[in-house]
Amino acid sequence: MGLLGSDERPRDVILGTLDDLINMARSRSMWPLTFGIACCAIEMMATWDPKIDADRFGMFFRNTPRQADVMIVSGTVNKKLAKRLRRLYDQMAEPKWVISMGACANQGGPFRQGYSVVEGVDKIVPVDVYIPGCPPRPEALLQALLLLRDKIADRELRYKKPREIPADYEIMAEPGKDGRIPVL
Amino acid sequence: MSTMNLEPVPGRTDEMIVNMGPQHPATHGVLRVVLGLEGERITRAVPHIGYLHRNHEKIEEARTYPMVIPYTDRMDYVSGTQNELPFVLAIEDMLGVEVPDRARKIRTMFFELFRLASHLVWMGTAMLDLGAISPFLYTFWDREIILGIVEKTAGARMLPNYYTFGGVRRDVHPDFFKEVADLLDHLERRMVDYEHLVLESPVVHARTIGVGVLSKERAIARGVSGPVLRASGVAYDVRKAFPYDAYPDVEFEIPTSPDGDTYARFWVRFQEMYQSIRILRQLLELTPKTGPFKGKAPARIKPPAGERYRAVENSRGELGVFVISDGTDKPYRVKHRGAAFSNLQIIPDLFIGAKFSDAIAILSSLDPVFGEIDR
Amino acid sequence: MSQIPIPEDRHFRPRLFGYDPQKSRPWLERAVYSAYVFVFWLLVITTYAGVPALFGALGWDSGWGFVFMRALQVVLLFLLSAVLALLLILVLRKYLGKVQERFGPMHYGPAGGIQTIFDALKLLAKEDFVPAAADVLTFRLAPAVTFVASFAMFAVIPFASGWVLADTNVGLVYLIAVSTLSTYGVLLGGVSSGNKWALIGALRAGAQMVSYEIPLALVFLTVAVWSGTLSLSGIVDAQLGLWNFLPLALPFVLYVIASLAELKHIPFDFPEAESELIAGYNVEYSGMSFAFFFLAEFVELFLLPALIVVFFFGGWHGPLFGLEPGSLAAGALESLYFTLKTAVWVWIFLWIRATLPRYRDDQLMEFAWKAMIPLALFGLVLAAYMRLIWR
Amino acid sequence: MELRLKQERLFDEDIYTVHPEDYRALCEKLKADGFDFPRAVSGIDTGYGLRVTLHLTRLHDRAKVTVRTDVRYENPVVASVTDLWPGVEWYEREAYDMLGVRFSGHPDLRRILLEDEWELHPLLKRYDTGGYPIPGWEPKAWPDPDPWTPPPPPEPEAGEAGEGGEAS
Repeated sequence: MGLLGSDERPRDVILGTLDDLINMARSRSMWPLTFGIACCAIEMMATWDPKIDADRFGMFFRNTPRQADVMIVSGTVNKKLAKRLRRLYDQMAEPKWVISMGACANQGGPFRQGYSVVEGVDKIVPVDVYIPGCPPRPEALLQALLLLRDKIADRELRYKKPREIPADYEIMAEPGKDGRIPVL
Repeated sequence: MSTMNLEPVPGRTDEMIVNMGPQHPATHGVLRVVLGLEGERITRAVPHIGYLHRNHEKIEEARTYPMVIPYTDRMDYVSGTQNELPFVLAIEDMLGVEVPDRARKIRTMFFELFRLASHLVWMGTAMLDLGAISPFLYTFWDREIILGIVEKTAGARMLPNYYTFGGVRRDVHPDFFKEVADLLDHLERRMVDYEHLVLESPVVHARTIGVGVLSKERAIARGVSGPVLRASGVAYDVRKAFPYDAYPDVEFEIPTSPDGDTYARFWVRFQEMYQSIRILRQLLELTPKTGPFKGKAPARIKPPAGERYRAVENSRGELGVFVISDGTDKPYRVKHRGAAFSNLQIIPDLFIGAKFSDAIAILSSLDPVFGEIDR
Repeated sequence: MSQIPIPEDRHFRPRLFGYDPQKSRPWLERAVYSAYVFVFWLLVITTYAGVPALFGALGWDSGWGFVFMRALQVVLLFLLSAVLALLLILVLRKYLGKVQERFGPMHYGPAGGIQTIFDALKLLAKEDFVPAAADVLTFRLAPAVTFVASFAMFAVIPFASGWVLADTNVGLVYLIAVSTLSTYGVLLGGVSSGNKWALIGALRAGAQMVSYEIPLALVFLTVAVWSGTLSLSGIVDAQLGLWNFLPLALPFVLYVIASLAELKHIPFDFPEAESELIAGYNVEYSGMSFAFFFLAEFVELFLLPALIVVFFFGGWHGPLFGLEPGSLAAGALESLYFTLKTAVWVWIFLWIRATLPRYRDDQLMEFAWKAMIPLALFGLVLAAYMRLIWR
Repeated sequence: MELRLKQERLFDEDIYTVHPEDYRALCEKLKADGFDFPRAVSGIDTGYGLRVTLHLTRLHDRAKVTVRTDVRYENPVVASVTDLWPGVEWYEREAYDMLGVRFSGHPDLRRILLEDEWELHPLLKRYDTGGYPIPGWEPKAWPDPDPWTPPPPPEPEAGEAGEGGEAS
């Protein structure tokens, strides 16, 4: 994410320094969206408990997507939720990042072959950091948040953006294995 | 049909239709309730579930019996091993496997540990819904201690996959009994603080007493179970009614309250935590420190053709499973009876006529968990 | 419990002197707070003593020069309120951490000291979003109205004897007028957002205002009757021998409750009930607009405790150690007393915030109309009677 | 009226297998017998038809019964018992959602877990886990000996409604 909305990396020395400063601030004040989905949501809450306390790193939950910077997809996303999740992502104000927490959000997890499960949240929203585990430990989520912080603060990495997905992407039309479309 | 399933009444301008969820801080997951609001008063309420439907029942038909157990874990993800037990019990009944006495007691200890963990999560999130931030942090700290004990033995924190046909998967950690004893001492001290923060708080009284009253008859007819049913004055507890594992060996009471309001549901959960501590204290005495932890189950689980319904009393109520076997190594059909699923049906009964803020308090007193509701 | 391995904080660890940001250092936290309070104090001295002295030395203290002087003071006060908000947000988060058995922000800056500066910078560079359903002009105006209304209360706050922007003899009337305005900002923002949650939040703010404003005004009246003046400096002067909270105990308690309601603070934070209305009136605000709501909230979190100190705790009064009243040193000391007394009340408010759940909105209304207004009237009559007897 | 049913005892439960037309009558009888607590309703695809299983408990003496009834794929209609036990409302909706069992007399028979627009009834054995039709899947013959006379084949217009319910 560039300075004030532009996606180009500034070449100017002054603007470049300002860009570094702003992104340093962004990386050190990431407010996640309160959006618990499944089992991982409990571990996500546990990341803010006194044992781990992600608030040490200046992160606290905002309930409204307008004021949130990071969406933590904490759990299985099914086809019914997919549209709502994408809508929440679109409602978040720029710049925004996505962390895919747990096996289910990464690729469907143990429910992968099921008729209702989206096989990976990266089919709906661009994902910056993936966390393995079912569910990942709170320490793993903290590690992912710190990795994301390093990504935002890094001059090169922050312009390497994940694959963009059009907002009107229809998960229902995604062909399954063998190119067949499931009966829905 | 509209996706809202709640059409504005033509010509009625004083009612506002509000969509609450699936992303709402007080819905404990992905519940969506479409509310008709007249000022702050709720006139209509239509709950929508299914945002966490993970095809449990279909996918379990394609798994062998031991492979089903981790899936059951992921239903009521707050109360871990409790979900495995009905399935394990049903298959043990069908196979005729004997469970050693020590294994039964270890199972019951884990069962009650997870009840404490689940009620602690409930307490924190319920107080968060009522607006108090700090109790959430206190209860999660205590829950971390319980999960640490579970992890030392079972190898995982939340979803341990610990029970198996004929007992438990592995013996308890050598420190287990001492750590549980320490935990109980710690919790007994903390429960005093929790009573001050929750049950004795005048603000909690103002928010919950007389709010969301559920009558005894309505509760039974709606199939409500667990603390919600007992708060309406029905002393139905699967642990007493259909005893399983080590519950016949221990003494405990079924706390009931005749009031049926939100405060009664809070109070019953508190008393259940005291009863859990009492059960665990007895089991610490009763459980042999060494001995077998697993009975003789066949290497390849193939129950004879037939069907079996077994239920346990988990943190939310009667958690049942209905297994149909066709004699192969995969279940023909697994039907889960979710306690929270039944409990959530009373949303329209309790919401309509209540204030919007009351609805939040009522919802938190029902303690829904969506892994089990949507399956 | 075993020690949990915490991921290494690689980027912001100063390696000088073996400094470890993962350790809690109470003395460092105190030093950071003291630094903020010191900056705040310096700004107060500059605003109220430095600028007039400078303009006086230049001979510009009349006519347009006076206008410029006031303008400069207002700019300094804006700076001061920004420092205040940064400090208070940090203190809130650290204090909540203390209450909740955790640390709070601690990694960025000494003891987390520049965390809120990062937050402010981030909000500055975040997309400022206007929803399609919003009424653009009102939507844009609302945060400004809220902030300006809160900020305008600074005009009559006496930081020390004579250290006040406008020592008007209708200070209390001005306060009633201006403090009500900040609710208008909330109302405008909520209604113009085009969002139902924001609308409910705004309506709750309106209903809440109707409930607490009357007892608040009655308490103002009681203080005026007791002190015999409407000027805030006059009220402070009248407390020289006896602080008002002793004779006016009942109005004092009512005032604390009403200011909790005016602050939209737990247990009365209905317009922004986080767990009910998602974020209430500011649900659609992002970036800088949201930052202004935030700023206004925390400026008020200073100003309302400051008013408690002015009305009931003797304002700037304290031992002067033989300093000549009216001198720069005495003024500085008095403003320090004022700041510290206010800090104690801010702490009490944060304590309430960390402890209590939230009431239901109609319960506040019921309490305000059925209990607070009769009690406030009783307090008013009692104060008038006591004044007749004793003064 | 004589109910067409079989009774057996399995573990601690009484199992009644009942003709679908008598299902409602049996449920009313059980309700009058004091079975007040509805545990669950499960829908099962037996391979030759659909089965609805109703689990009930009598709270005061802890007696448990299971009522089951079989219907054909072509005409999966079972009387709803929501008015007797309001607690089965969501379970019946779930059985409709998962298997396409129609509960006549249900107040609000919509899909509950899947989206309203979907046509899939995923727990039918003709679909695999992913919701794809299994090639070459054929329903089994109605079991012999037949416990009762199966319900008559549906009328042509009712048959069309039945087709929609199966979503084949």
